[in-house]
Amino acid sequence: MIALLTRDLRLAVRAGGGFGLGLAFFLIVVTLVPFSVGPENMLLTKIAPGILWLGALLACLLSLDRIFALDWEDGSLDLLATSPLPMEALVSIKALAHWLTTGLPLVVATPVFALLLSLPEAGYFPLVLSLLLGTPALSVIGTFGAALTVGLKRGGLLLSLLVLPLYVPTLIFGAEMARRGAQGLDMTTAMMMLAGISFGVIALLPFASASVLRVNLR
Amino acid sequence: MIALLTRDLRLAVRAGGGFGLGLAFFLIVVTLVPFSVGPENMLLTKIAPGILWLGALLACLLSLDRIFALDWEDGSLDLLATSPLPMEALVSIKALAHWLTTGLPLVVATPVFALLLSLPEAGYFPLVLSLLLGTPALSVIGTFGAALTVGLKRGGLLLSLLVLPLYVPTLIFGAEMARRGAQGLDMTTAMMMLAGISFGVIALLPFASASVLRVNLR
Amino acid sequence: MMPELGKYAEAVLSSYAVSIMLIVVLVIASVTRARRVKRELESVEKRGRENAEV
Amino acid sequence: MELTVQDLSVTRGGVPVLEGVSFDVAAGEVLILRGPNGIGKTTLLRTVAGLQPPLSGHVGLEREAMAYAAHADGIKATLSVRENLAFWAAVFGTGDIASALTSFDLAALADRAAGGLSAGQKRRLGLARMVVTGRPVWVLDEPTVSLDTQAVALFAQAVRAHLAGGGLALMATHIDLGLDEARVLDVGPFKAKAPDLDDFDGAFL
Amino acid sequence: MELTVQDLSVTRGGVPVLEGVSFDVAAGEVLILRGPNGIGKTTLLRTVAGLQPPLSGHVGLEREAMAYAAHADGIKATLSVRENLAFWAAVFGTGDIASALTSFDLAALADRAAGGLSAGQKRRLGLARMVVTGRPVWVLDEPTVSLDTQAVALFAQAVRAHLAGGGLALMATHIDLGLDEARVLDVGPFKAKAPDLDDFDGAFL
Amino acid sequence: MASIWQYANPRKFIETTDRILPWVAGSSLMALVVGLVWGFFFTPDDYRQGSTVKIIYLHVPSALMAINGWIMMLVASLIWIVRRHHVSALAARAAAPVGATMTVIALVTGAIWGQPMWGTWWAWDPRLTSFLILFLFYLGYMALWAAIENDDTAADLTSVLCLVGSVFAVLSRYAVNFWNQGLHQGASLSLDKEENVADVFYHPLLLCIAGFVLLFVALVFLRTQTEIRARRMRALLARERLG
Ligand code: HEM
Ligand SMILES: Nc1ncnc2c1ncn2[C@@H]1O[C@H](COP(=O)(O)OP(=O)(O)OP(=O)(O)O)[C@@H](O)[C@H]1O
Ligand SMILES: Nc1ncnc2c1ncn2[C@@H]1O[C@H](COP(=O)(O)OP(=O)(O)OP(=O)(O)O)[C@@H](O)[C@H]1O
Ligand SMILES: [Mg+2]
Ligand SMILES: [Mg+2]
Repeated sequence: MIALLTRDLRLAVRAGGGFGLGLAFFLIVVTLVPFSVGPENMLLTKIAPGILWLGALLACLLSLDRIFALDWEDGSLDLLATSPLPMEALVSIKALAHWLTTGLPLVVATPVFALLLSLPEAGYFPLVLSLLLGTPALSVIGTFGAALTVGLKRGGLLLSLLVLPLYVPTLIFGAEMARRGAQGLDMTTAMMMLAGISFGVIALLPFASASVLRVNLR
Repeated sequence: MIALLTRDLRLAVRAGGGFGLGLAFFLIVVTLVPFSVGPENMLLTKIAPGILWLGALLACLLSLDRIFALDWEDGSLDLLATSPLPMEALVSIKALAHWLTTGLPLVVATPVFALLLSLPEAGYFPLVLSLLLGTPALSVIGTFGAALTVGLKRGGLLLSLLVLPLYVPTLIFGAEMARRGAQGLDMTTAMMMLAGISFGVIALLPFASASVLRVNLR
Repeated sequence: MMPELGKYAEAVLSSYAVSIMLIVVLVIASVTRARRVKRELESVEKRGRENAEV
Repeated sequence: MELTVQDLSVTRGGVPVLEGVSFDVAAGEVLILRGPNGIGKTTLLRTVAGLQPPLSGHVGLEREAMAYAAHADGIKATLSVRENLAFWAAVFGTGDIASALTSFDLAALADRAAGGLSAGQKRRLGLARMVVTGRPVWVLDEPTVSLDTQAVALFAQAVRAHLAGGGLALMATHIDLGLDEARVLDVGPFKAKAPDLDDFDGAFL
Repeated sequence: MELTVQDLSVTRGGVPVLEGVSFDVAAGEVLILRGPNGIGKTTLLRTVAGLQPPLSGHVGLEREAMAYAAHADGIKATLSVRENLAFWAAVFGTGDIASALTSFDLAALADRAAGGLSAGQKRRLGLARMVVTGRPVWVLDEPTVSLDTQAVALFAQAVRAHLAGGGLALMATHIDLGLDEARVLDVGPFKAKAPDLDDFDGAFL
Repeated sequence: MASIWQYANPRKFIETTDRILPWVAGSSLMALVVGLVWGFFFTPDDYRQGSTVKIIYLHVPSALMAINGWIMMLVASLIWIVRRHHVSALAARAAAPVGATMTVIALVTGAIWGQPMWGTWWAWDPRLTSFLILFLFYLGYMALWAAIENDDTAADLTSVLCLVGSVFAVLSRYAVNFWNQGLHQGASLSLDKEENVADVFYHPLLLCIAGFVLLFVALVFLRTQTEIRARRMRALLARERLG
C-alpha cells in the first residue's frame, strides 16, 4: 500500500507537474477572472470566495482522469487488480494520492490567490478551512467517477459530466461557508454539512468505487 | 489538406465527444457559477459576459493538448511531416479543425448559456460577435502552444502555463467588448483590436508553429 | 542610528527584508550551484582522462 | 498446482472467436498456443488470466494465481528500471528484485529511466516483471517480440527456472522460443462456427 | 534512385550510439540491419528517415523520398481499415488503396474499426500503409513482429513487388523475413567509442 | 581586435568572464551597499508618502531589471536563432531565473508599498497586471527549458517562445492599459528634468539602479558559466555511459 502511494507520488513529481497541474489551472482561473469580469475591486471582493471554490473544483475535476487512465493503458491496473492488494485499499490510496497532489497544494496556495481577488481579510480562514474540509470529498467522489469510466476511450468528457452533479452539494456548502465567513456571518451549519459530506463520502464511497472498478476490469 | 481536415473532424466525432468536450466543459463552468457565487440575479447579470468568455477560453484551453498529442503518439505526425503537405498547411488545418470542433460549437451554444446567467438582452449580439471574432485567435495561439509542447511527457500543464499569458490580450478585448455591449456602451475600439489580433495571429503565427513543430519532430 | 520610519516602519522594513532575502537566496543558489557543477565537471573529466590512459 | 481449462468459449467485441477449448497444464509444464493471426490467442489468454469473462466453460484456477503480460507491460517511462521492478515486488510482497535483474541481464541498465530503453530492453524489463510477481502461473502473449537471439535464450532459461520452482506457463507465439520441451497446442481447430441464425435467444449471441 | 549513407553517426538521448556507418542501397535492392538489442538500429533508421538529425555524416536522399514505419504505425483505432488507408493515400496523393488491401489480405477486414484488429492484423494494416504512400524508399523497423508465417510470406511478396517497381528498402529485424536475396549488414562493429576529452568546443560534444 | 563572436566559444567565454567577474561583483556590491544605506538612512521622508518612499530604492531598480532581463533574453535568443552560438542560448537560460527574481521583488515591494499608499495590497492596475503577466512569461520560459531533454531542441523552442512572448507582452501592455486606467504613477525618471523625483531621492536611486544592473550582469556571467559546465558534463556523462 505504501509502495503504491509512494509510486504514485513519485510519478506525479517526475512527470514534472503532478503537484503543479491543479495549481497551475487554479492560477489560470484566478488570474483570468479579473480580465474577464473587469478590474473593479468591489465586484471582485464579492465573487472572490465563489470563484476560488470554483477554481479549486475545476482544478480537481481536470486531474481526475489521470487517476486510473495511465495505469489502465499500460496494463498496470490489470496486474494491480490481481495483486494481493484489496480493491478498496487500491481506490482509497488512489484517492489519497490525488488529494495529496491536487487538493492539498490548492489549500496551501489559496491565500495567495485570494490576495489577487482582494478577498476581505475576515474571509481567509473560513475559505481555507472550507477547502480543507471539502477537497478530500472532491477527490473521493472523483475517484468514484474515474473508476466508473476507466477504460472508456475519451472517458474524460463523460467523467466530467458524471462527476459534475455529484460535486454540487460539496460546492454549495463549501462556497456558502466561505461566503458567509467572508461576510462575517454565521457559518456553522454550512461547515457541519460540509464536514458531514466529507466524512460520509470517505467512509462509504470507496466500496462503491471498488465494486465498479472490479466490473470494469472483468 | 481536405483529407486531413475531414479525418480530424471524423476522429473528433467518432471519439464520442470531439464536439462535446469543449461544450460540456463550458456547460459545467456556467452551471457551477451560480452555485459558487450565489444566486443573486444582479450580480450574475454583471459578471455574465465575463464568465461566458472565461468559460469559452477554458474550454478551448482544455482541448488544446489533443491537437497534436494523439497523432504524435501513434506516429502519424512523423509521417505527416514527411508527406507532401507543407508544415504551415498542417498547423493551419489543425488549428481550423480545433476551431470547428471547439470554438464554433461554443459560439453557437453561447446564447443558451447566456440565458442561464441572465445576460441582459442587449448583450447577446455583442457577446456572440466577440466570441466569433475571438475564438479563432484562441485556436491558433493554442496550436502554437501545442506545437511547442508536442512530445513532452505530460505536456498538458506546461501547455496551459505557456498559453495562458498569450491568451490575455484576446481575453481582455473580447470580454471588454462583450461587457461594453451588454451595458450599451461604445465597443468599436475593443472590436477593432479583437479583430486585429485575430487576423494578425491567423496570418503570422502558423509560421512560428510550423517552425517549432519542425524542431520538435527532428 | 535608525531613521524614524513612523507609522510605515512595518512596510519599509518588510520590503527591505524580503528583497534582500530574495537577492541573497538567488546569489547563494547561483554560487553553490556554480561550485557544485564545477567540482562535478572536474571529477568527471579526471575520471575520463584516467580511463583514457588505461 | 494445475491449470485446467474445460470447454472454454471466448468472445471478443461480442463475437465468439474460439469455442470448446480444453487443455491442462501441470506444475513444471509449459504449453505454447499457436495459430494464425486473428484466430483468438490473445482473447483466450486474457480469458484464462481472468481479465475478461468466458462466454461459457471453466478455468480451473482463480486469477490470484496468475501473472499476465502482453505488449502493454505496465512499465512507467519516468521511473528507472529498478524503481519499476521494486514497485511490483513490493505490491506482490516478494521484495527481491536482484535475481530478476540478473536473469534478464538488466543490472547494467538498472538506473536508467525505462522510457529510454530500446524495444528489446523494454521487453526484457516487462518479462522481469513476471519474475518479481512470484506468481506460479505465467500467462504470456508473444513474449519474445523484439528480442534478439541471446535475449530469447535468457527468456527460455528464466522460464525453465520458473518451471523448476514448481511454476507453470502458458504462452502464445509465432516464433521459436527455444523451449523444446514445451507442449504445443494449435488453436485453429477451435475456431468458433457461425452461430445458428434462428437461435435468437437469452444471450443474444 | 540510390540511398547512400556516408560515415553517419547517430545519437539517442544525446549519446552517440553508432558511428561511421556507411552503406548504399540501389534501386531494386533491400538491406537488412542486424545487431543485438540496444545497439542502435532503431536510432539509425530514424536518422536515415530524417526523423532526427545525424550527429555527423550524410544521408544521400532527402526525407521526402522515404516512408518510415515502426511499432507506432499511425493507425487510428476509431477509423475503419479502409478509412485509415484512404486517408494516407489522399495525403500522399496516390489515391488507390485496393492493391494495398489485397496485397496484405485485408479486404475482408476493410470495414472493421482498426481498434478491433488482432496484433497481427494491425501490423498488416501498418505495412499496407507503406504501400499507399507510393514512396520509393521504405524504412522499416521490425516489420514482421506479431505476424504469422503466412503473413510474413505476404510481406516478402509485397517487398519484392516494391523492389520490382524500382523501389528500395532498408529494414531492421531479429527474425527471418523470408527475403533470401537481401543483403545483410551487421551494425555491431559500428558501436560508438568513448569520446576525446580535450575536444571542448562549440558543440560541447 | 578579433571579432566579438570569439566569446561565443565556451572556453573563451569562461576564461574572459572569470577575469572580469570579481570586478563586476565587487562594484555591484559596493554600489548596492552605498546606494541602499544612503537611501535608507540619509534621505528625508517624502511630504506625501512619508517614509514609504524609501521602498523606491528597491522597487524601481528591480522593476527595471525585470524588464531589461527579458529584453536581454530576447536579444540572446535572436543571436541563437541567427548565428547558433551555444553560449548565447545558455546565457538566455541563465538570465531567466534572475529576471524572474527581479520580477518577484518588484511585485512584492510594490504590493507592500500599495498597502499604505492605495489601501490595498493588490489592484488590477495596468502596470501591476502587466508585471504579473511578465512573471508568467518567465515561469513558462523556465518551465519549457526544464521540460526538454535535448539541449539544442530546448534552445530552439525557448527562443521562439521568447520572440512570440515578447510580441504578446507588448500587446498585453496595451490591452491592459485600455482595460483599466490605474493608480500607478507614470514614468518619473525621464530625462526631462521637470518631472523627475526630487534630487535627494534621485542620486541614491541612480546608485541603486547601477548596483542592480551590475548584480544582474554578475549573476548572468556566473550562471552562464555554470550552464556551460553543466552542459559539457551532461555530454561527457552520456558518453561515459557508453563505456
Ligand atoms: C505590485 C505592485 C507594483 C508593481 C508590479 C509595480 C511595478 C512597477 C514598475 C514596472 C515600474 C516601472 C519602472 C519604470 O518603468 O521606470 C514601477 C515604478 C514605480 N513604482 Fe511601482 N509597482 C507596484 C506598486 C507600486 C506602488 C504601490 C507604488 C507607490 C505608491 C509604486 C511607486 C512606483 C514609483 C514611484 C515608481 C517609479 C516611477 C518611475 O520613476 O518610473 N509602485 N513600478
Ligand atoms: N469488435 C469486433 N468484432 C468482430 N471481430 C472482432 C472484434 N474485435 C476483434 N475481433 C476479432 O477477434 C479475433 C481475435 O483476435 P485476437 O487478438 O485474439 O487474435 P490473436 O490470435 O491474438 O491474433 P494475433 O496472432 O494477430 O495476435 C480477430 O480476428 C479480431 O479481428
Ligand atoms: N537517454 C539515454 N541515455 C543513454 N542511452 C540511451 C538513452 N536513450 C536510449 N539509450 C540507449 O540507446 C541505445 C539505442 O537504442 P535503439 O532503440 O536504437 O536500439 P535497437 O538497436 O533498436 O534495439 P532493439 O533491437 O532492442 O530495438 C539503447 O542501448 C538505449 O538503451
Ligand atoms: Mg494476439
Ligand atoms: Mg529497435
